[in-house]
Amino acid sequence: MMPSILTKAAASTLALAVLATAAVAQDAAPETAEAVEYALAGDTAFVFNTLLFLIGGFLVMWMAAGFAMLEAGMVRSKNVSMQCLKNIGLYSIAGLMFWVVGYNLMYDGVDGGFLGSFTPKAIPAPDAEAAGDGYAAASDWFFQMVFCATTASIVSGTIAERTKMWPFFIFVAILTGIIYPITGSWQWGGGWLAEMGFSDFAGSTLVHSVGGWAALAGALIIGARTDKYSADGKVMPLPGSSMPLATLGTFILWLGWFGFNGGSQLAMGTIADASAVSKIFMNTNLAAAAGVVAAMILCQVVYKKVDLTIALNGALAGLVSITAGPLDPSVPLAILIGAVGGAIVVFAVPLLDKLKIDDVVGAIPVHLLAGIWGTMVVPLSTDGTSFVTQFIGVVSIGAFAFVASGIVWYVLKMATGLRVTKEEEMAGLDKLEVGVEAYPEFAGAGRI
Amino acid sequence: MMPSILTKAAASTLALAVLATAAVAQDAAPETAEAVEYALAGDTAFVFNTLLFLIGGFLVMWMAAGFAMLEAGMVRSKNVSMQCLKNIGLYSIAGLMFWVVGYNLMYDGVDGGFLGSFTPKAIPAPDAEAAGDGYAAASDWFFQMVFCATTASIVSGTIAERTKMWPFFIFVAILTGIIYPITGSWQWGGGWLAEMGFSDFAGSTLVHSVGGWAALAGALIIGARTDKYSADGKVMPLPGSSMPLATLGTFILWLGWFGFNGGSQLAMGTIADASAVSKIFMNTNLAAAAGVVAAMILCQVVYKKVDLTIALNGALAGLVSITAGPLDPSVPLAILIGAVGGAIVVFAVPLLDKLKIDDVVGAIPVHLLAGIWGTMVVPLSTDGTSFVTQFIGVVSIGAFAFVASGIVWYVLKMATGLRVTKEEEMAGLDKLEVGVEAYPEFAGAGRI
Amino acid sequence: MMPSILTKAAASTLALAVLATAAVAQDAAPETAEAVEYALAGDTAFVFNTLLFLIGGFLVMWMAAGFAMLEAGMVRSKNVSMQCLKNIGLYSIAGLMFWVVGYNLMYDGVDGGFLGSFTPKAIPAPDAEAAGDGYAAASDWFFQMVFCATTASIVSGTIAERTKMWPFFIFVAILTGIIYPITGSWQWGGGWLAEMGFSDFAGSTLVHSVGGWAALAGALIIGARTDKYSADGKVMPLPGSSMPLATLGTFILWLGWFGFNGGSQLAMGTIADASAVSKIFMNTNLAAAAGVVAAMILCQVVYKKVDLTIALNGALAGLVSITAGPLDPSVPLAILIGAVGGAIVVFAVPLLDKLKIDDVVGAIPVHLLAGIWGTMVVPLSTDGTSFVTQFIGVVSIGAFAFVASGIVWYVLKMATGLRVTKEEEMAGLDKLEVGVEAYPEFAGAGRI
Amino acid sequence: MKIVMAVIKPFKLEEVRDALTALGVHGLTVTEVKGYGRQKGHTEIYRGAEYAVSFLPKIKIEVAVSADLVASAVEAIANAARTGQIGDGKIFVVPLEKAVRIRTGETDGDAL
Amino acid sequence: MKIVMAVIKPFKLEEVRDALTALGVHGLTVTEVKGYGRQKGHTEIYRGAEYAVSFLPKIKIEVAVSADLVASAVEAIANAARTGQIGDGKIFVVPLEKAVRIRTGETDGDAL
Amino acid sequence: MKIVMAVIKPFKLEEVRDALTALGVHGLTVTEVKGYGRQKGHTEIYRGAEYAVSFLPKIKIEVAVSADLVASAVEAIANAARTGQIGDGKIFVVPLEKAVRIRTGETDGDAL
Ligand SMILES: Nc1ncnc2c1ncn2[C@@H]1O[C@H](COP(=O)(O)OP(=O)(O)O)[C@@H](O)[C@H]1O
Ligand SMILES: Nc1ncnc2c1ncn2[C@@H]1O[C@H](COP(=O)(O)OP(=O)(O)O)[C@@H](O)[C@H]1O
Ligand SMILES: Nc1ncnc2c1ncn2[C@@H]1O[C@H](COP(=O)(O)OP(=O)(O)O)[C@@H](O)[C@H]1O
Repeated sequence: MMPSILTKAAASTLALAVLATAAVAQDAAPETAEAVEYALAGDTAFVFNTLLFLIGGFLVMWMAAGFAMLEAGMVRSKNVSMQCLKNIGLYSIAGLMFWVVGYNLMYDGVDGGFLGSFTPKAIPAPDAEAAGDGYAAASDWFFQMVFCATTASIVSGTIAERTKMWPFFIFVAILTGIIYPITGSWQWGGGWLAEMGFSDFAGSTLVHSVGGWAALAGALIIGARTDKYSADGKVMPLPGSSMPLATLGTFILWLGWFGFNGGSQLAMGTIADASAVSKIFMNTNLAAAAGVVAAMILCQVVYKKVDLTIALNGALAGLVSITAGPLDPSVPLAILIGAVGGAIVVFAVPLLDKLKIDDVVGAIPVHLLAGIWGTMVVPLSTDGTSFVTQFIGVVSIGAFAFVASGIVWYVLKMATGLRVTKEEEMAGLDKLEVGVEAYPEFAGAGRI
Repeated sequence: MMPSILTKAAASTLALAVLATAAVAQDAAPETAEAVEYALAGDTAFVFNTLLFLIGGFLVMWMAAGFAMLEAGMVRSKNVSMQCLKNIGLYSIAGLMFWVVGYNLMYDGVDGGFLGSFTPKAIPAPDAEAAGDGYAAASDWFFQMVFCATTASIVSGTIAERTKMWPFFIFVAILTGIIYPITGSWQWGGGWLAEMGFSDFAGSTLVHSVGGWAALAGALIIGARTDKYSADGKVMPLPGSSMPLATLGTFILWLGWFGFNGGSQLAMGTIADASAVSKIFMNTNLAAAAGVVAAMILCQVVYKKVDLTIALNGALAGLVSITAGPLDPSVPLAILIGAVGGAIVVFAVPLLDKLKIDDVVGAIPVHLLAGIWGTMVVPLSTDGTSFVTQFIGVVSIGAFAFVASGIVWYVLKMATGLRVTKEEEMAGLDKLEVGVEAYPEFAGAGRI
Repeated sequence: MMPSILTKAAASTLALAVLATAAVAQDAAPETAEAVEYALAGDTAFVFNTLLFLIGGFLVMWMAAGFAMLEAGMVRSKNVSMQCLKNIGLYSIAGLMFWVVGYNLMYDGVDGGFLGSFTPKAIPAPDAEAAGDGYAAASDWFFQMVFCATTASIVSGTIAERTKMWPFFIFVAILTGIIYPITGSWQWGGGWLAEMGFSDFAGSTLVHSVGGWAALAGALIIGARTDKYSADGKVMPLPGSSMPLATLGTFILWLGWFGFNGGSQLAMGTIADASAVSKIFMNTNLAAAAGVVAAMILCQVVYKKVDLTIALNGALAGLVSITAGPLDPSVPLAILIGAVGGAIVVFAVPLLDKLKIDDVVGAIPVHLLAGIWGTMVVPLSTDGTSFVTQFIGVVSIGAFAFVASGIVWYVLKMATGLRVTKEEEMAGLDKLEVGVEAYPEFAGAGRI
Repeated sequence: MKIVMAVIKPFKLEEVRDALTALGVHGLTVTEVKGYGRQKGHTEIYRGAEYAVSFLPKIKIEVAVSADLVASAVEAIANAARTGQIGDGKIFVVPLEKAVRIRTGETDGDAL
Repeated sequence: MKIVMAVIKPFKLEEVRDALTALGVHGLTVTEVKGYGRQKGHTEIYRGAEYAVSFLPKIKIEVAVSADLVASAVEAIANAARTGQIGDGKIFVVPLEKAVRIRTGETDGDAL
Repeated sequence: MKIVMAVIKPFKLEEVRDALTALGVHGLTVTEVKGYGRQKGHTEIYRGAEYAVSFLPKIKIEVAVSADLVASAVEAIANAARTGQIGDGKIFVVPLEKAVRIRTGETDGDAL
């Protein structure tokens, strides 16, 4: 995704340029006709671009449901209602915060700097917009907002099954209102990283790694689930309650990713743009497919069984990996990028357990590690990028996201506490704060 | 949503007008070019408008799945198969009825009156349509049909777990073939209410309240579930079988609502229309978000726990509230409108229980009450509307929908009976009429 | 769906023709203006056509999730993880194979013959595409790929609950890389059947029957589930584990089908095309609705109960039936075609059981039989088609798909074995090859 | 001491518990079971094949009581659980030799 | 009277019920249980961590019979449930002091 | 021979099994149950209506042991299952007259 401010220019360059030319040379009828015509093309481009934002936006919005289902399937029944509530709550809070302050903090007047302005996003009246704007302001806000919400969705899975609800929501408000917009402003807002030449097309770093860093900071400060690591260091598997829901969630995310990456072309009004969006669809799909196949084969080789949850993670890791550069890689390179993403999952999931970092859904391997991989591999196919700049981007954004998240988590820990008590954790989070069990009839209290 | 008949005109006004002008003044080359050009713009607009109907239509069609999942999650396991069957059945019947008679009864020759004609909807051959039509007739039918089906979906949830299947389907046939089209014709068909200046952009009243009134009439005539209210007036909670399915259903509905409200702009061929659709997306999303947050906070304050089902209802109530006017409110007003919707749910759900009106999924608070609220608040932001006219619309449509539904329910009660027997209710509806249990293995008969 | 190679021509005929004319007659200003204008219209058409492929494509991609949920709901808990894994795996493999060899084998240089070329699909750079191409190459690949994947999805359901995973994946690789592309090349690739005048708009035969034949061959060679038919010939019902998941899957498929049939118009850049896509949406929806209603009524009459799974199958059979010709039938004919599809299911499901062909999800009645029905009924409404040619197409494609699949299944049976052992089947496939239970807590091992 | 074990219709559980509480019995253990008996089940149909579901959902209650309470406990359960319809269930009394309250280590009478 | 309690492999339930019915025993109560015994479970793997699933799904049958039927009931169950593979399960016989049919109040022999 | 039947907190199952294994008891049968006792449940709220969930999830263990092992088995279970918190559960000892291993037909002591 290019900086929003640049996009405007990009999307309507042709229209404006030609209009300008036409203004200079208005001496012949055909010229005039052409001028009007290009203006009309500008109209059409405006509608196409807006449509891309709206379609891309609703597909990414749908990813909120994907995260909800994936996480509902990966936690134990006693925490499923809570996980659902956190997911619909975080999506709602992200939307409100990104209007109140997030959007403008990310896009308004960044000018090569470190942040925008602390103001709510204003939307012009529909009839006040013109072809030269390139797209409807509200469609852009909507599209950018769902990216912001995605960042928060990533966090909820990692720290599931032990984190208190309201402190989590406060964290989400700060993440989506302040932290994500600030790192976002550095690149997509046209800040210092963008000026330096960092490249992150649809957000392997800006969205996925930022979410991953916030999740990692949370996992470290909140600690592992009580019964996850035995005293003698053994890992105790705590299998998720519903594999079909986890599968459904993954398919939803995969579908949504076409909006995530395809929409990040930010324009669809020309043949080249439409063609680019199409290539993005193809590469995105194949990277995900390669992530699945790589994860399945490696699982078979390493464990002699194919863990469904790892295969699902493999799809997502393939998707995250290709997100930093879904357009430029050739098809075989896209497949390779995705496959490495899948491999990362197979090895990183048990590694994290060895480090006693308890990540319920695998968001850290999928979003953080594959996000770094995807960002670092961009120079292989994208002109004008360099490994050094990519590295600077990954590290600086990572450092800020991790430290800022860490501070917020820490302050919350001191102020309100972050964990439920051990008893509440044993009984399940649904009892304490939600009061509604996910499956009251199935082998749970409530039926009898 | 504007009356379909008006839309045609609206959508293609520019093209036709300019063509007409051009026809008058064909003396200069540039003029001619312009005329052709506008004709072309008309072609493009036709495609854009049609596309909006198709995309909006498939998103609203998807809401049928949302209702199915929400309701499957909110009923007890023993009634889940039946609820699924009712939902796919009602969507099918609604589609057939809206072709056989519904569409033309709603849109054909209403002319400021009280109903259209009792004829099936005819579709021109694709190559017989012209730019001046504004959009493809079949796309319009499809878009209007899914609104009709939504109305029926609302009913099935309220009266779940006790209502016989075939009588329910007969009710659906009459609701979608006759009742909904008649009230619809008053406004969107260009009937008397439209002439009076009533305003209901996407159907807070025409769809949601009508569905809600039909549900309320059903709930009153069918009565509460046998074990819902104890003899001494206590409310017995009968928790739904699956909270993740209810959550999934809500997310589906939220997604579908972008089609519901956004598509109701009915045109996307101009910058102003595309921009309007975008603003509708933004307002719709924020109203829903505000509904969730308001419901969560109020739940916490009132009950010290946050009931997931109320938060989900809060999202839907926010959506219903903004549906009567998703375009005109400023963003803060949209947030406020949604938040009040969320609040309505928190207080109306227990209130209905106090009145012993047994609404299994909360459709009456969500669709009827928030629908009324949303319609009444329109004059705050929409020019040319008045509280009086809004009130007349709400009351007249409500009265007709409630009385007509009540009559149909009553006749069915007399003719076929509406309730299963107490024994069948105890055993679950899946045994009697479906014969297939939803979860035969989980704590149900069938596994052993 | 027309042959891809023909489409290009079709979609851009107007633009090219006019450009050519313009090149010849550049003597007058208005003419010039018109020429540029049509070129622009070509640009817009390119974007619209591409958009249709992308939207249609992601909707059909979503059908992969639909099959996964339908099948997860129709198998028993002990096989649910495996079914999910097979579904995400097959979609991934199909994508990779259709790039490596499938697409070009189907579309590249078929020229009235029997197959294309064994090469990977190459995609031009986005800025190398021109209006005359009609649509972005990658969007076309994506759209065709998801059709290929659908074919494989059909197979997994029939042979569920007893088939080994890796041999199944090898079969999928061959089906999607070789078998489907070959039969596909005969028609959509512009091969001998296309030249003969066979008609299969969106794939009742090319996709659904091919999948059904592959499934049938598999079912015959793999054999029935161990406990499906008792020694004395009685059918033992083995109810699926989750009816709401099966319902969700069906709704997903229904939604995806708008992309499947609508997108197969392959163009949306003109009024006639947009109008055709709209009519396809309408007919598709009504055929499905008629399938549901017919299945429900027949179930009630025959069994005195309405089996939800048959009603769901009825929707799909209605959809498959209309797929060979969703554009040309009048609305009443579309309804009839769908209704017969629904009826087929009611009678074919028990018939297959009588023949001891064990089809877990009903894919053979739904995809194979309704696919044949839909293809044979095309001449009733489509000019230039004949029953004889349709019959030749159905038989030749069926014969090839069945025999080729049978050989592959048979070789796999000899080489690796196709079935798990009886003990593994009893214990459930999730234990052996996946190692992760679908619902570890619900009445399954693992919780305790 | 005896263990009174009763198989009852599920929706009778609350009434039975209340009846036992009225007797001063404040502990019991409940299991979801399936019962097969004279009460015939129902026919289900799945994809065209009919099959009899003959095991019906029941609730099993196990309650340990001192010898003197056995008769009244049995009566209380029987009265509370009776609907008069077939399938009301059975009550079985089984000898109990020893009871221990895990938390305190109290035994027998004190443990109930 | 005795309660014959058997833990068997789940897929043997129908055969056992048929065998008991053949003896004239027309009621029984069934519970889903997990068994731990010599039959070892299987290893599952979840996200890279292996773990043993040592409790296996079994079915527990409880059937109250008059004293004279005990031996034949035990034998019938054993024969019907036997596969010869490890994990076939156990049969336990427990004394039953009293039985009541809730619907009618009949007791003991009449209640079975 | 006796059947030792214990109702314990679910998360104590592994520890109890280990304690029994240490005693040489290598078979047991486990059931998911709900317990009602002094340990009060919690209040849940559903759509504005509060209700008490008074039945709590427990695990029931049934283990058949020879007479000489009863005391140590009871003690082992009690020690392993004790948390000291209310709701730790109960242990009941019931007489066992006969045991059969289905696979081999072995009986009584040999069958355990
Ligand atoms: N001999 C038996 N042993 C164990 N349980 C029995 C026995 N007979 C009946 N039951 C249980 O009692 C329940 C009710 O018995 P049933 O014969 O259906 O009705 P009723 O008790 O009214 O005669 C059965 O479903 C079964 O759980
Ligand atoms: N001592 C025991 N007490 C209670 N149940 C037992 C006992 N021993 C075995 N069981 C039950 O019997 C089942 C079968 O026992 P197992 O030792 O696996 O095989 P086998 O009976 O063939 O020797 C176990 O899964 C368990 O449910
Ligand atoms: N009289 C009884 N008969 C059967 N089970 C009982 C009895 N009393 C208690 N239980 C079981 O023991 C469990 C724990 O009992 P409770 O009174 O809550 O705590 P504690 O054992 O610490 O006093 C209960 O949940 C119930 O399952």
